[in-house]
Amino acid sequence: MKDKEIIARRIAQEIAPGSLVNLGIGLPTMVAQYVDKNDHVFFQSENGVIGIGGFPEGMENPSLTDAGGSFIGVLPGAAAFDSAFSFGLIRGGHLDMTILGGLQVDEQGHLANWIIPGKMVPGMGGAMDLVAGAKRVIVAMTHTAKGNAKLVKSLAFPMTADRRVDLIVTEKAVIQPTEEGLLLKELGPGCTLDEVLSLTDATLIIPDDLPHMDI
Amino acid sequence: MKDKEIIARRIAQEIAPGSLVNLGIGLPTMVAQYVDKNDHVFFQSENGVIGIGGFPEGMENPSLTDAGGSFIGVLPGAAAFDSAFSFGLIRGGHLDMTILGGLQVDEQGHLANWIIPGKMVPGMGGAMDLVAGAKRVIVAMTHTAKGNAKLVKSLAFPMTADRRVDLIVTEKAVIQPTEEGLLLKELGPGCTLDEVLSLTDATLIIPDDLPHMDI
Amino acid sequence: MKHPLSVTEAIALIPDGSTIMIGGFMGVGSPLSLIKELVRQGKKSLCVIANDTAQEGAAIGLLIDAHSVNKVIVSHIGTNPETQRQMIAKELEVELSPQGTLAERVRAGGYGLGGILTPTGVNTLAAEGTQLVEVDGESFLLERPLKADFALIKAQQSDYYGNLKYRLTAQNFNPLMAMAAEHVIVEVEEMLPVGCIAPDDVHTPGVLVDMIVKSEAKA
Amino acid sequence: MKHPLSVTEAIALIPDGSTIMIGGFMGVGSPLSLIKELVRQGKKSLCVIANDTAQEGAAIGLLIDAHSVNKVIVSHIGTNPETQRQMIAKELEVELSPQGTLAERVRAGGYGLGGILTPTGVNTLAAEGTQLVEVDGESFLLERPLKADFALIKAQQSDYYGNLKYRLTAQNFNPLMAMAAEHVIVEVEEMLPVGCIAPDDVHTPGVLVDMIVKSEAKA
Repeated sequence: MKDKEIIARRIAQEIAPGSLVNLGIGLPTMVAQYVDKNDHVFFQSENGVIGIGGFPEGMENPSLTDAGGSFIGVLPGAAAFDSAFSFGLIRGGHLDMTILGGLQVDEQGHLANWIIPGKMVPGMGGAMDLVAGAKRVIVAMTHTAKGNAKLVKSLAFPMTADRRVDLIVTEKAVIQPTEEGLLLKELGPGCTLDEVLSLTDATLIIPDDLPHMDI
Repeated sequence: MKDKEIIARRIAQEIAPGSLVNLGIGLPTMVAQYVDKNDHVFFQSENGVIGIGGFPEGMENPSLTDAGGSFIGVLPGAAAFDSAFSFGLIRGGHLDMTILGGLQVDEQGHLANWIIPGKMVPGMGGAMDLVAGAKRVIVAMTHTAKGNAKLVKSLAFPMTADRRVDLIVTEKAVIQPTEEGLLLKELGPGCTLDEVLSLTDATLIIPDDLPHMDI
Repeated sequence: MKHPLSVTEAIALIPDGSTIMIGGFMGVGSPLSLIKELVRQGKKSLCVIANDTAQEGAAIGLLIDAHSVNKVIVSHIGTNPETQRQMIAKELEVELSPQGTLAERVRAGGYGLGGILTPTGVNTLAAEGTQLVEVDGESFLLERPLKADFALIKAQQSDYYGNLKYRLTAQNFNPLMAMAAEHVIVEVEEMLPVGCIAPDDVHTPGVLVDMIVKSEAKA
Repeated sequence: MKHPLSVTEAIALIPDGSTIMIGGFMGVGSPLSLIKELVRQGKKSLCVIANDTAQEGAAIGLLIDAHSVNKVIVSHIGTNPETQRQMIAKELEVELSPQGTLAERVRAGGYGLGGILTPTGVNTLAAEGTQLVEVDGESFLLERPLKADFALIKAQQSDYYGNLKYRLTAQNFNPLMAMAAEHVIVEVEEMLPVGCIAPDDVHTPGVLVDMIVKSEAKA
């Protein structure tokens, strides 16, 4: 299984039936593929729609895309709205979960994902509102970038919000930020504790019971 | 001609073709009758519609009323919206004119029309937003109430907004509040200057040229 | 899927003392069946947030008549002498908010804003209890968000996800309140299968709606 | 009645140095004919308020490529390397605002609010230059309204009063910007006689629209 598939499959398990979920651009978008259709999960795209339903294959319309600008289809019962309403849903606490990519997460559970000063300034887009407002924030990211750990003691880049994220899922581990620090919950498929520790700069709390992901 | 008809006819002359106008409950509502249909004036009701078009005579619908709760019809090209949008139009300066009833107006041009403390507490409804936000505020009121002048030196009742209204039209006079005070502009049909002065507590500025209303 | 509850079941979930937003403007767009059932079940000590209290014997006025309400937050009560009577007799607390401000306060509650700055009401009695804020030399009132335990709203149509469509001036405060309460109960005229309301016609997405009842009242 | 102007006529009214809101999200729902005409007429020193700058060679990206813009107020520029290049070279000033905050700031400008309090961005770089306000022990940023000289927006349909209907995710910032500018120019796909858009289907009332042009671009 590829790294990204591991991450997407594991995160899909976190999504409750009937919940409202926002998927970030890129890796998070893959999560939708692994959610059971019968769970009636509502996927929001912050550019103004609830009810995203896969690719429209031959039915593309220039007025219906996701936040990345890709053509989408919608499921029966979808709703479209303007940007103020879309972020009212997000900021107002109506969004059950957001799944976002990350550059780094630190020991306090703070996420950095919108700027590398002096180098890359994509801007925060909807990320700051999503992290501040969603009931649950899950970070989907590879465990390392070019060999560098992304779970760090303290952020090298400006943080996205001062709210602690709720879960971090990489191909190597599931980690839950807590008041006491980063709690290692699960290991990736075929992964050992030593491997995770060697690829992580942040201090991890290691529980007695440490299962592998069941995906 | 009845007093209210005089007031309504005179105010109708103030309305520019194509403008967006909000009419208060009661006397102000009568103004619409005297506006030329070919002027395409857009009447807003703050409960959520632009394009009010008279009485629906036999086509009443419980989901279409004015702010007073009376059944209305709409003209072609009408638009319906929620209360936040409706007051966005008002507060945001998109409303060309509001025509409101009044209890009193003072020499500074301040209007009181929402409360008589200890006696009558109707509440401000939309009046405070309308006076604060409309481009032009016209007060439609009888010159006196039970023999008491309504144009007063200073308000006996709490004011509706600290913005100076633009015009006051009674059956006896047209008065324009200015920085210098209340400027008498026109006399009502068959009305004399002495009569207006005797029914007015506020000091009026009397111009050399003082025509009667041309209605 | 959300299948309609009976009016009795839905209202039974509301404890005495709850803060309740109720849609409508002079009764137009108010959930009449839900209001009548609040009275029938003898609810007490409610705090009601609404545009107005309609008239005696009508819509929200029924709750006033029944002494179900301790406090109202409204923009006017001029059409309901009984509300004024109870206020003067100190049986009912009345908090008046300018209508546009009330709409923005409800919206702010639902949209996660900490407040809004409005020019409306500066230097009037409406400024009492609010904070005056200067921005670039202009004065504004800092008006605080409103939230509720329950929103009782009225829509013309709902599908079985709870996607709602309102009608004309019966819209008013309903879509704002659908965002601002912990639990949203909607009274509808018509139920439609999922997919029958086009995405651009949905005024309130179903994810915001907790319970649906079919209207038993003549509108 | 508002009869459509030519794209050339409409854009000729915009002076160099104007502040312009432009609807759209990654080009979706952007008025492409109007944007292309801004470039063709060689407008300079514009301040553009928009969600993003799309990509190089596309939508608002065309204005960046043509160096028509001095300053942008946007929520992200990650999809347009040329915007980043001009920013780093100090040819272009970039003000970043969180997307939900940007939407509320535009709305506040159009709705006559002096500002809004949002929890988004507290204790981050987005807080720079904004005022921190405490309400009931919670921290919020006081975010200021945005207004513009012109709004260039895109709608699917217009009638000859300028009543507008948007389509799906092409709606985004368009209805908000229609409230927030001195002059509103809308590019539409289809013109309809007055009365053909039902009152409940009108997203932006025609009283807000100053000029209409028919789209010449493939969307």
